[in-house]
Amino acid sequence: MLTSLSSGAPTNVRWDEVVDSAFVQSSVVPAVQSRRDEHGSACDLRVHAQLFGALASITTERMLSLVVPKPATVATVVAALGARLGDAFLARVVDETGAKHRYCRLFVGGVPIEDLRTPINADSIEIEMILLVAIEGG
Amino acid sequence: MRWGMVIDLKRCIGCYGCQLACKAEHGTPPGVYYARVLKSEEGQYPTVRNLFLPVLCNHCEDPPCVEACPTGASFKWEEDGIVDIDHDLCVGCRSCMMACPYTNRYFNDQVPHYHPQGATPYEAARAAPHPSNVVMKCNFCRDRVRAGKPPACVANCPTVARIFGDLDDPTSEVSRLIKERGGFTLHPEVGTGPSVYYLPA
Amino acid sequence: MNMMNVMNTTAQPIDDVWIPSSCSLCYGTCSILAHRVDGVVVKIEGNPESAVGKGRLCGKGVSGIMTHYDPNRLTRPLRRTNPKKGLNEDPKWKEISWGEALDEICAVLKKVRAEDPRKLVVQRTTTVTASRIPFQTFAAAFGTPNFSVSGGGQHCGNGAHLISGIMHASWSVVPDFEHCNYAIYFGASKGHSAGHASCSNMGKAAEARARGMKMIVVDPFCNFAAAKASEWVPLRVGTDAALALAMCNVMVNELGIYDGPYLQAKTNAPYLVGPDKLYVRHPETKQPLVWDAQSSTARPYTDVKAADMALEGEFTVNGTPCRPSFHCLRDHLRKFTPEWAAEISTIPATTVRRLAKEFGTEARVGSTIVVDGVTLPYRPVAAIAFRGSQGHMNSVYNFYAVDLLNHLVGAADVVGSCLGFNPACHGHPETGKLRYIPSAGPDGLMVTGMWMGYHYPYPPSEPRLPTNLGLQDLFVLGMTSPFLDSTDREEMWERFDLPYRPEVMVNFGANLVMSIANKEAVAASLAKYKFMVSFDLFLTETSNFADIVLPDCSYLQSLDSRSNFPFIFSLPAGVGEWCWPIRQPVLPPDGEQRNCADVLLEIADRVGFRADLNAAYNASLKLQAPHRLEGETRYSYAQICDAELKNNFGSERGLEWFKEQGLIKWKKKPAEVYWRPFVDVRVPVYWEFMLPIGNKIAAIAEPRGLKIPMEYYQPLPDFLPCTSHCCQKPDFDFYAFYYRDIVHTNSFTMENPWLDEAARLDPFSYTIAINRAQARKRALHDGQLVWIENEAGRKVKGRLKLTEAIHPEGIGIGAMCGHWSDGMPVAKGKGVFFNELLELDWAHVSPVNNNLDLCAKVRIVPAEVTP
Amino acid sequence: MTEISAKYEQLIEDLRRDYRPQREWGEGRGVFLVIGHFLVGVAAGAWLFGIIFNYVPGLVAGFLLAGGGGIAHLAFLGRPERFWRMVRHVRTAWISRGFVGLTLFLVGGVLYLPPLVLTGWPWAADSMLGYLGWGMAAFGMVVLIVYMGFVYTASKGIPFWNSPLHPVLYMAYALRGGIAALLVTMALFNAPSVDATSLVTIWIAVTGVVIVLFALEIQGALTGGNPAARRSVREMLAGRMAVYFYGGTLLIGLVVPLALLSGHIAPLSVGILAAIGLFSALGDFFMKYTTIRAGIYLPLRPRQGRHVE
Repeated sequence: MLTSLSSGAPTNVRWDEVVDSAFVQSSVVPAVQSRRDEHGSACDLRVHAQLFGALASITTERMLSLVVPKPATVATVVAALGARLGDAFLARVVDETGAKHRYCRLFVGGVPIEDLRTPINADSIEIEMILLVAIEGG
Repeated sequence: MRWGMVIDLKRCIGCYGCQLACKAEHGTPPGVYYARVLKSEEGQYPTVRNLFLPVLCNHCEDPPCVEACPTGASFKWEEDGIVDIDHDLCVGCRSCMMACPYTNRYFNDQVPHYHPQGATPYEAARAAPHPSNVVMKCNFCRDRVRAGKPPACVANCPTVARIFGDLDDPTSEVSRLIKERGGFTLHPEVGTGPSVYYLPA
Repeated sequence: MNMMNVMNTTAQPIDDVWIPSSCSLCYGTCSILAHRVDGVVVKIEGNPESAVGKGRLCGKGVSGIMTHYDPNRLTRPLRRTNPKKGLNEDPKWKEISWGEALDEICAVLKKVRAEDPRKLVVQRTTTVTASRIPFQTFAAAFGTPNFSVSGGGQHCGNGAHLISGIMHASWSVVPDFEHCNYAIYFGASKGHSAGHASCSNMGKAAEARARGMKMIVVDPFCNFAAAKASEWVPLRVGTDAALALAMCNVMVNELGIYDGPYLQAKTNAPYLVGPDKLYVRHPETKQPLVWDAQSSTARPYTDVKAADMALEGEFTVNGTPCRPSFHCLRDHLRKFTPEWAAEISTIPATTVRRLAKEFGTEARVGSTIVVDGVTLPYRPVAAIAFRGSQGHMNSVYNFYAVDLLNHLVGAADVVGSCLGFNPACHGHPETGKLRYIPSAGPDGLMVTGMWMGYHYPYPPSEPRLPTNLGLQDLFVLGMTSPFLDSTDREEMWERFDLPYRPEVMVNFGANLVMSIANKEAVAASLAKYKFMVSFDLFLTETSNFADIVLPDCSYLQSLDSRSNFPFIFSLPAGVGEWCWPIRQPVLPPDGEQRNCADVLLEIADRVGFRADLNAAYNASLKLQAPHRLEGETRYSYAQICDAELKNNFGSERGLEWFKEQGLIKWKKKPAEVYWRPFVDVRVPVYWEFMLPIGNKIAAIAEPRGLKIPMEYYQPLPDFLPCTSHCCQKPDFDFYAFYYRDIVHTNSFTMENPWLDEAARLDPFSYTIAINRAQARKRALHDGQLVWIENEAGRKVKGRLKLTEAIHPEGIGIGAMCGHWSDGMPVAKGKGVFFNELLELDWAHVSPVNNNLDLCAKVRIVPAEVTP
Repeated sequence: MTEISAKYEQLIEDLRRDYRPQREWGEGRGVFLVIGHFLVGVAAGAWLFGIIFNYVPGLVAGFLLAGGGGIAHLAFLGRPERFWRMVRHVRTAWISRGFVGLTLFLVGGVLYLPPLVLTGWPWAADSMLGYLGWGMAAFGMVVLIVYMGFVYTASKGIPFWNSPLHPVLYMAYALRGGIAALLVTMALFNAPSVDATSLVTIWIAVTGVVIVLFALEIQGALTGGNPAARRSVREMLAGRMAVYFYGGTLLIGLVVPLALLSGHIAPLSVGILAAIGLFSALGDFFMKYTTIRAGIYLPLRPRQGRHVE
C-alpha cells in the first residue's frame, strides 16, 4: 500500500465528514415480492409455515398453513403464528420488546429476513423458521 | 561461492518453528537436532531481557570438525562451502563432536522413532533411512538448496528472521545485512570463521 | 496454487503430490501444503499462496504429521463396559462396530429428543474451527440451545470477544502492524505466540519491530511478547484496569489529550446523561439527546451535526440536570490517580504518567495520512488486551478500560491504530457474497456485521428467567458459561426453576476435565450424564467419562469448505488480502475412522431430523437458491461443502475447483481495512445499557436469593479486585497464573512427540516460573519439586524454574499440561496441571460476563528437600 | 528404562543446561575409549623402557597391552567394521596419526618380537625384517606417546582439554605407565634383570613432573578465563568426578605408591614394586578417566550486551 503522511500542522479530519454514504447499505428493507401470483382473495395472505429444530419440538404441527389479512408484514405473520402456537413459541422467537431473537433465523421464500417490519406484497408465501445456537467460542 | 545464513535476533521470537521444520524436513531421530533454539535471560528484575538464540551447524570457513575427522567423513564442499558428513565413511569416533566449538553435532545411537510402538509411516519413510551409530548434523539442506529452494528452517521461519545467501557476494542480502546491522558470529575467538551470522536484537 | 507433480530423483514414485489444505493444530488454521509420496505424508509446509500464514508455519503446524500418525489414535468405536464413571474408574473399553454404536446413540437421541431436546448438550473443542458448523447445526436441528465450547470463552473470550465486538465489531484486536508506532499490550501475546492468525501476526509483528514500532508489554511474566518488547512493565496479576484507568486519567485530565471530533462523531460521548446515570431521551422517539452548541438546545443525536455536539457542560433538559457522557467519564476518571494505580498494580506512578504521555503524544491526534490515494485519520497507537487482562473477576472493566485508551484518542480501526480482525468486508467482488459491515443499532450504537453464533455483543438481549443450562439468557453479557459444570450448578438450576436437566452429551474432541477448572468439579458434572458420546483422536481424560467413543478423522483426512471463519476470526487484520481456504483429505481414514460431520448427518437421518438439519445448514451457511438444501434430501457433507462454496463464489467454483486451487483470495480495499471513518456508527465510551441490564438481572435473580453486585454493572469502568486479591491467609504470598505456551495448543499437542520434546527443551514450558529473589528468600532452588496449593487446599506438583523475568508475586505455569490419561502416553505426566487451582462456582466468575477468574492466591510447599 | 532411552533422557537434561557435559567419551561404551587410550599409552611406555633397559618381557608386555588397546578402541567405535578408514586423514587428524602409529607399532612388534622370544622362527631379530620391525615399532611407539594429548588439544569444543600442556602431560603418563608396566612384568617373570632403583628413581621423577604439569593445567583452566574450563575443574575436584579423582588418581595413584615406596608398610620387594606399578597405573587410568569425563562443552550464548538496546 502506498502511504504518505499529511504534512503541515495537524488539522483534525472531520470524522463525520469522512463518512461515505455509498459504502453504507440503505436500511430500507426490500419487500417480499410474490413469485407466482396465485388466484385468491386480494385481501388475504396465505402463509405456509415450516418450523424446524426447537420450534418444531414445541408443537405437533411442524407444517402449518394459515391466512392473515393484508397488508401484512413479517411481524404480522409471526404474531399470527404466535396466536396459533402460544407463548412458548413466541418466547423463543421474539423478546419482551417484540424484537426477533438474533438466533431465530427466518426465511420467506428462501430469503433470509432480519427485520420483522419487512412488508409482504404477495398473496401466498412460504416461511421457514429455525432457532440457531446462540453462543460460540474460540 | 560460500553459502551463509543470517539470523535476525530482533525478529526471532523463539517459536521453535525452525527446530521443528528441520525435524519435519529430515525426520531426524530422537536426540538429533540439526537446528535448535536456546533460551536464556540477562539482567535482573525488572530490567531483564529474554534471549532467544537459534543455533545450527555454523559451516565454518575453517572447520575444526573436518580437521579432526580421521576418515574424511566430515568434509567441506569446495564449490559452496557447506560442511557435510558422508555417513558411509563415518566410523563413529565422535572426535568431531569434541572438536566442534558449537555443539551442533549429534551421535545417532537412538532408535529411529519416537513412539515405543515403533516407526510411524512417516518415520519409516523419513527417519529409518538415517544410518545409526554415526555422527549427524545440519548440511544447510543441501539437497533443497541445489534444487533452488532455501533451507527448510529459512523457508518456514514465521518471522522471516533467517536469510540465506552467498557470503562471497558483497551485494547479496546476507552480506549487506551483516555489514549494515553489525552481524556477529558465535565464539569468534576460536577462529573457525562461521558462515552463520547473527544480527543484534 | 495447483497440485504440482514433482519428479523424484530416485525411483519414480507412483504418487508424489503437494496438496493444498488447512492446518488444525490450533484455531489459527493456517493454510498448508501437504507433501504426499506413495500414500505417506512426508512433509507439511505453509501455503505461500494463502494470506493465512503466508507460507510459513509455527512449530505446531510443521509437526502435524506426528499427531496424525500417532499410533495411539483411535481406529474403532469403543463402548464402556464399566457403568461407574469417575476420575479413577477404568471404563473397561470394548471395541464395537459402527452399526452397534450408531444404533445405541440414535436410540438414546430419539428418546431424549421426544422428551425434551434441551436435555442434550453439544460440546466441541475450539481447536478445530471447522467443527463449528457441523456441531452447531446439529444442535440447532436437534432443538437444543445447550452448546458448549469447553474451556473456550471461559478462558479467553467472554471479556475479549464481547468488548472487541462492542467496540470494534470483531472477535479480537491487534495493532495495525503496518503503520502502528506505539503499541501497549495488556496480558496479550498477539504476534509473538499462539492465537488468532498467529503465524501471520508473527510475521507482521516482526516486520513492525524491524520498522521500529515501539512496544510496551504490561504483563506479570516477561515471555513471548514481553521478551520482544521495547519495555516490559511487570504488574501485580489481574490489576490491568488500574493502570489503564490511571493512564486514561492522566491523558484526559492532566494532559488534556483526547480526540474531540472522534468522540463527537463516532462515540456516544456527547449523549446527555441524567442523575440516574441513564441517557436523557426524547419524550416521543426515545432517542438519546445531545446538546446542540449551535442552537443551545438538547436534540436527538441524529439531528445534530457532530461538530456541534457538546462533550462537556452542565445542562438542564426538561427540568433534569444532565451532562454529556464524556463529561461523566472525565469526572469519573479523576479518582484513578497514578499514585492510586501504583498501590494496586505495583507499577510506579512515574511510569504510569510516562506511559500515558507517550501513548497520548504518539497518537498524533488530528493527523491524517494518504493510503492508496485515500485520506484517512492517522493514529499510530494501539492498546491491546487479551486473555491475561480479561481473565479475572473484573473481566469486563479490565478490557473496557484498556480499550478506552484507544477510543479517547480515536485510535480505532484507522491507520496505525487498534484494529478489529476485518470487521467490514465488501464481499466477494464477483458474487457480492460474504459482504458484512457494522451497522447502527439501538441508540445509534454499533452492531457487528459478522459474529460467531448469534449471541451478539450489542445490543445485548433482554435478560429473562433462564431456560439455558448456561444461564446465558439471564447473564446476557456472558457468551460461554461455567454453569454447565460448576459445583453450584444444581443450586443455580433449582434457583431458576430450570424445567429440565442435562442427560446426554455429544462431545467433539474437547477435553473438558482439563480445560476449564479443577478436575473434581468437572468430573462430577460429567459423571452425571446418563449418556455421553465423544468423537476423539485419542482417549483423553474426558473420553474416559463417555459411554461410546467414536474414532475421528484427523485434519489430514478431513474435508471442510470453511476451515476458517469469515473473516473476523483468524484472517490477519490490516492491509492484505481476503482469503478463503478449504481443508481437503490428503490421506484416507485408518481402520474404521469416520469424519464426524458425515456421522452427524447419518445420525440425523436415523433419528429423523434431516429436514431440520438441512434447514439449519441453510441458515448458518446462509445458503440461497439454487444452492439451498431441500427438504429431507440426504446430502453428504461433501455435497454441503460444495453447495456453500458455489453459494459464496459462483457455481463454477465448487468443491472440485477449490480442491485444485486450495483457496480463493482478493485484495482488501483501504475502505475495508480502515472502515471506521466510512461507516456511520458510534461505540459506547459510556456503557449506559449496563445499569438497566444489571437491574433486570437483579430483579430476576435477587428474589431467588442470588445477590447481583451492582458495582459490576456501572456504565463506567472501575478496578474491582479478584478473590485472590482479597486473600488474607498467611503464607499465601503468590498469585498463580497460566500462560499459553508457544508450542502447545490447549491440552492437545502435548501428545505430539516433537512438540513435547521442544517443550521439554524449553526452560519454562513444563516448569513453574518463580522470581529468583523470592525463591532464594524462601530457600527454594532451581529444579526443586514443590506443591502449589490454593486457598481451598487444591494443589499441583511441579519443578521450579528460577527466573528474573517474572513479577515477585507471580507464579507462571504453562497452560493445560499434566495429563494423566494412558490414552495419551506421550503427554502423560508432562508439565503442571494449572487448572486444578481454579475453583468453578459463582464466587469465582465475573458477575457480568461469567468469565472465570483465572488467577489463584497460592502458597508453595516443598515436595522434596533437594532436586 | 532401556540404556538408550536413559541416554535420551540424559541428553534432554543436558541440552537444557548452560554448561553441557560431554558424555560420548567416557560414558557407556565410551569407557572403552578411555581404556584404549590408557592401554596404548602404557604400551608405548613399556616398549620404550623395554628397549632402554633392553628388557624383552617389557617389550612383550608393551606389545600385548597395545593389542588390548587396539581392541578396546574397536569396542568404542560406532562402526568398528570401518576402522581401517581411519588411515585416510593423517594429514590433519590426530586420531588417524594415532591409528597409523598403533598399526606400525603392532606390525613392527610382529616382525621384531617373535624371533626374539621364540626359537626356530623363519627370520632372526637382527635380520632385515627384524630391523624393519624394530624401526616400525620404535616409530609407532613415538607416535603413540605423542599423539594422544594432541587429540584432546584439538578438541576446540572442550576448553578444559584444549590446552597446550595436554600433550606433555600425556607423554608423562606414558612414561609413568611404562615404568609401571615394567615393575609389574618383572614381578611376573620374577627376574629383576632391570635395576629397580633406577626404575623407581625415574618413576619418582616422572611422577613429580606429572604433578607439576597437572597443577599447571588446573591453574591454567582456572585462570584462563573460560567458564567452561573452570566448570570442568569443578567437576573434577568438587563435582561428579571428585570421588574418582581423590580415590583413584590421588589415593591409588599417588599416596599408596608413595606409602609403599617409603617402606613403612613393608620392606621393598619385587612384589611391593609390582604393587607400586599396579597402583601407579591404576591411578593414571583414573587420571585420564576423570579428565575426559570432566569435559564441558563451550557454552552457546549470544554475546552479552549485544542485546541490550
